[in-house]
Amino acid sequence: MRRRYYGGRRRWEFVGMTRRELYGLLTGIIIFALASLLPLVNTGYGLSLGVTIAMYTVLSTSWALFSGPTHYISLATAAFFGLGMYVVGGGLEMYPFPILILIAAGVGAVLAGFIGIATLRLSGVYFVIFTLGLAELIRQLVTWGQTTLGTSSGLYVLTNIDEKMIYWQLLVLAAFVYLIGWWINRSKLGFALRIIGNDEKVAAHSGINTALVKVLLFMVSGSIAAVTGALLAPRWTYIEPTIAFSPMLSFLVVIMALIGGAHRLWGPVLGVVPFALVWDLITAKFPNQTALMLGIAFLLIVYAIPHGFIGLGEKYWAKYKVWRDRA
Amino acid sequence: MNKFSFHKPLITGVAIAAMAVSISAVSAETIKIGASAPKTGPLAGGSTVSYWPNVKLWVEQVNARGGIKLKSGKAKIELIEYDDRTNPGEAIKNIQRLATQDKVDFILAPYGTGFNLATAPIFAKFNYPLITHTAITDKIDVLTKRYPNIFFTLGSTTAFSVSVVNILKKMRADGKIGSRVAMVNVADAFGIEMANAARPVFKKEGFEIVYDKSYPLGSPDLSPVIRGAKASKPDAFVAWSYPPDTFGLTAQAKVQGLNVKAYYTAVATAFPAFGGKFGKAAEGILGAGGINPDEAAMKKYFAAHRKVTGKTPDYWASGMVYATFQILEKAIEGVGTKDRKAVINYIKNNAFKTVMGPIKFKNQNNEKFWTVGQWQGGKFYGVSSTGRPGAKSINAKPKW
Amino acid sequence: MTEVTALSIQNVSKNFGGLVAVDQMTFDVMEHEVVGLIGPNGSGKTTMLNLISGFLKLSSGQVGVFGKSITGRSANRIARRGIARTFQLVRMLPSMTVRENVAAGGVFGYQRYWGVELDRRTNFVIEQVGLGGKDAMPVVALTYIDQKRVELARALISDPQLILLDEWLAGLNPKEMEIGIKLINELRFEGRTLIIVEHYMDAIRSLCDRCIVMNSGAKIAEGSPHEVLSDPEVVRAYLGDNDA
Amino acid sequence: MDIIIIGMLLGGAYALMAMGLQLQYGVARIMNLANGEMLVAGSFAAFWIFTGYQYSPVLSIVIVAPLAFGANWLIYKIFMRPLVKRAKSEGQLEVDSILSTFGQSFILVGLMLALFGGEYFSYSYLEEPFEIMGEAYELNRIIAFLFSAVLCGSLYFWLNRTRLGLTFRAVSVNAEAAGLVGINVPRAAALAFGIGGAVTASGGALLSMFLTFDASVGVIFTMKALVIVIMGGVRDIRGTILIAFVLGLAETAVASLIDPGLTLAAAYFLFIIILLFRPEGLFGRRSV
Repeated sequence: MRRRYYGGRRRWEFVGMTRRELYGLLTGIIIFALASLLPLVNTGYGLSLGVTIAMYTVLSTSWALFSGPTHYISLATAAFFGLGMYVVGGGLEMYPFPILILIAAGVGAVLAGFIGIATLRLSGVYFVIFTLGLAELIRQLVTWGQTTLGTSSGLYVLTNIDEKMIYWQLLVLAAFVYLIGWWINRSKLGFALRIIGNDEKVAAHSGINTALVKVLLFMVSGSIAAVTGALLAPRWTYIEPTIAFSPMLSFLVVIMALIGGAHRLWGPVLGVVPFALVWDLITAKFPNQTALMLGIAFLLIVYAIPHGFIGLGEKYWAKYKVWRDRA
Repeated sequence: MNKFSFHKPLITGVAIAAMAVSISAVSAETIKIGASAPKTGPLAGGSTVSYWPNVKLWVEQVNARGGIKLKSGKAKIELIEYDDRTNPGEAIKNIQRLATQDKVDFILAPYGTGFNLATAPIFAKFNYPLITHTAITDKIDVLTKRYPNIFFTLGSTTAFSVSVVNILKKMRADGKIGSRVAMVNVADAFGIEMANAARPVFKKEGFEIVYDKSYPLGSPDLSPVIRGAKASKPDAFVAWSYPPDTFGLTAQAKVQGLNVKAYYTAVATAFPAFGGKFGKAAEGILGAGGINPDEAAMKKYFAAHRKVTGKTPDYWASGMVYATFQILEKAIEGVGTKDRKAVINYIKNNAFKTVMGPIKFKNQNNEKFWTVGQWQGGKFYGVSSTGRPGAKSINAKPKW
Repeated sequence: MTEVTALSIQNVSKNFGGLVAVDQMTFDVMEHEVVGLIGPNGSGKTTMLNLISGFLKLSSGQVGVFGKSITGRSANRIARRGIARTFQLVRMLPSMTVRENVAAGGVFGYQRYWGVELDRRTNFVIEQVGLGGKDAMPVVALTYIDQKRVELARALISDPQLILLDEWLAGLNPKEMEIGIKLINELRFEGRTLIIVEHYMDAIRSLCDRCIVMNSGAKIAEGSPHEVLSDPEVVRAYLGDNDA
Repeated sequence: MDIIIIGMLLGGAYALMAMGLQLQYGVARIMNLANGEMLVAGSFAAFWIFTGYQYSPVLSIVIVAPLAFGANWLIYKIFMRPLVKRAKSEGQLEVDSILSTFGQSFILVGLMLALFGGEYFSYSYLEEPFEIMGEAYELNRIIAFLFSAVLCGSLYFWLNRTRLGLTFRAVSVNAEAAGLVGINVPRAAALAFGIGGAVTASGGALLSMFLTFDASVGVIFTMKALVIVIMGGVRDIRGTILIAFVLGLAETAVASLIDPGLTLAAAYFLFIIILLFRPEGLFGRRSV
């Protein structure tokens, strides 16, 4: 791995990392270490919430890997997620679980590659709705395929994988996503992505194969979503297309990422955690007005925090810097 | 416009809603019961008819009696309910929360096959009895071996499809219909399993399936389906359908004059809304489930349900849901404590009198259940069962 | 001057629906030559540049760079072949610093740098275009001429074989214009091959070795700045038929 | 032949679902994810008026439409306008309006749930056979179709022939330029959003005659409407209308001739094909 090019203040280095990056890495390791202890402390409700948070963290972060820098809002997460689930649901009797995870990754990447190539000419809202439509198409085809070819079984995922295992697997996946994200950010690929996100024409005229970069990133993102679906299949035990390919999932992933801030690697998780907690609090406290309360909470967030939590943080950080420089 | 002025009404709204949430009064001895099922999302339509009113009814009735009888005295029920928004992840979390945060004594089974299966591991882990009321599966054997605490009351997919075939066989034997069957199904796990189970049985019994198609869940227009079925000139029409399409198919069949002597739609045929919508036209329509509404216990249940919830129960799942609550109640009283393991054992080894008739589990499975019902004179009567008495005779469906 | 053809344009046309924006253009640019592409508004100059850089796909004709065809190639492959450009309306990468904006041109272009080399090269061109000391600034905070400098630096950093400047001097005040002309002049003495689209005739006169005049998408004159600017047809094209 | 008639009837229903969204997106630039909930709200109103007061769902439009207009106009003024003001780019507005209307859709679901409960609603009104060329069709579908056709026609005429309509089209083509020539863009956008909402809710009232609905079903309508509007090209109502009918015909043809199981798959397949060959929708103009 080569060193990042715009060092600026490269006063202190450790295997090619700046002091800031090293601190970031250490913080990350500590957070992950702490997070991985959760199942030892609480195997009940806390763990359930942990699985939910870990799942959305992976999905939102991998979504933001592609959509953050390029500003292409993809609503196809459910398609990858559902396919991953179906790979496990359909193949459990034939292959061991780890192999299925790999297959899910491959299927996700291939599908994302196709979507990527197909959507090169689309932009803005057309891309958004295209991905939504495609996810629905896949769901319809899976449903139809299940009807015409399917046997009555194959949708039950009866394994010995318990919630603890799922949680740890998700954590490993999350760590993997962060590492990939970090690596992309400091590689030429990440630099190219940022240029594309700023101005695609300039990117092309600087020699960047914009199509290739976008498709590659989309494949990474789709593959991760498929693996997430595969990992969660044992938790749901019984898979139906309406539930595996729920469009609500795609929307939630986008919304959590945006609430956190999609332009930083660690942005989405800042959206996922409070969102999941508030969501949960509302479910617990307002069982009969869940939808209403969620809507209200939602609007409060949208209007009070226009640029996500990251945007909020950056605003105050900038203010602090002004104040510090003055002092 | 002042940037924040539009927040005020919202905040007021939150405050009002917060106040509106009632806080259950805590008496000296209580028994905490948890419930989680959809109040929103795709399955909410079903659960608000068959599930939630029964929860309300049962809790009110028990508390009006002074509570559940324990050895230490009567314990009133303190209910904790959650909305799973028809999302399995949410359902799992809710059950976990009930078990570990709220530390409830017992949990009522969730609504729908998928949700019962998704949460079964948690019920098992914390030794809660899971008396399902709306789970139909062919994996009963596997699941009961895996989870010693799960109980099935509604039967298996095969039993349901076989009894439909048997009814048609009987009608054919009586000379009411011929051998031509048009079969359609909703392209969802339920519809697919049913159709797959029925197909070989029809063939074996010498029926000719002249039309065999599926349609996606949420099809806005089912007229091509009915048109296709009608064109195949069937003697009987069988649809493994879900609530919205049960209504849609029947409306189309009526308008297009699909006149068959045996007309069957699956889930929601037993809903009061079905009878309400189609009125006289519902006469003679066959559907999944059924009860004996003329039985005294059932009549009493219907009256109480109407009085407490203001709604008519449906003629199938409602009674079953209520029956499972009765089983739980009697099992707790039989044991006399909140000991969940003992309650599970009690359920396994005893017979229970319920609104649906006596229920006794064999290998955690109730083998006596209604499978097919028919609208007769404005009520939905059970006409076929696996060993329930009181089945009405089957009428040929009149023309629309 | 060695006579190597840097760019050769043969019968290049572009139509938008029924409208012919560029009509059968043919010309060559020699290595180390500075060519001015001039003509009245709407004569197709910018379209011509867009066709060379791959911004637009050409309808017919051939384009070659140093004897190799780049006809119909996409913009990124043309950039890799050594053609860099600036845009008529400045295109910054708004969320990035000056340094990153400049570096953007040097990672994937004709000469590709990364790591320390990129650092060194970026420093060099930033100094060259006169942006020294401003490299950590966000580009949105820059003055107009500094933004133009960023674009020029972004084009220069990959050491391209041919640079297309699309009205690079437009919108500058007289003082800035002087600086700008000086900058381009330096590039000229460096021996760079340039195509300049410009309205400002004094700049054309002082900078260009040769001029190509376009009108209604077609070439109407070619020669030294002095020659073409005194050509009656060119004068007519600029002033309209009535005045000729 | 009956495929064409059924397809047209279905197309009419789709047009009712999508036209309102087209006005809201095309003119006011709000991708309204609460569109389906507004439609269901119209259905509930019609249901309530029909079962409670025995007034025809068709007549209920007289009440539903102005109420929905008012409600949507307010929604625009209170919720959407601040977003339009603070948005620096069209992309930012898109993101913000997705987030905001997503929240609104939850609130609407919650309100309807509180008011009407969560069960399925269905009633019979004019559920009688009506014969066209020897084949029976549902009378209420035909009435909905006629209404839809009238609505399409009058909207199209109004957009093309009246002053306000022209204003809308100008805003839809280029809001900035429209502002420069003296059009009050915020006012036009608020009006368009309100009218769009009114059209959607009226559509809901008509559709309730033959569709079973419940409080949480809105998202299905939203998705259908989004797909239709995008396929047609967001800036032209002709596209929306045409696609609604094309989709209706295509779905019916597939259901009747190939397999009913593939109806929705066919719809989305068509959607993807159209976008692959015309990335800006059928009537979209490519911006160069």
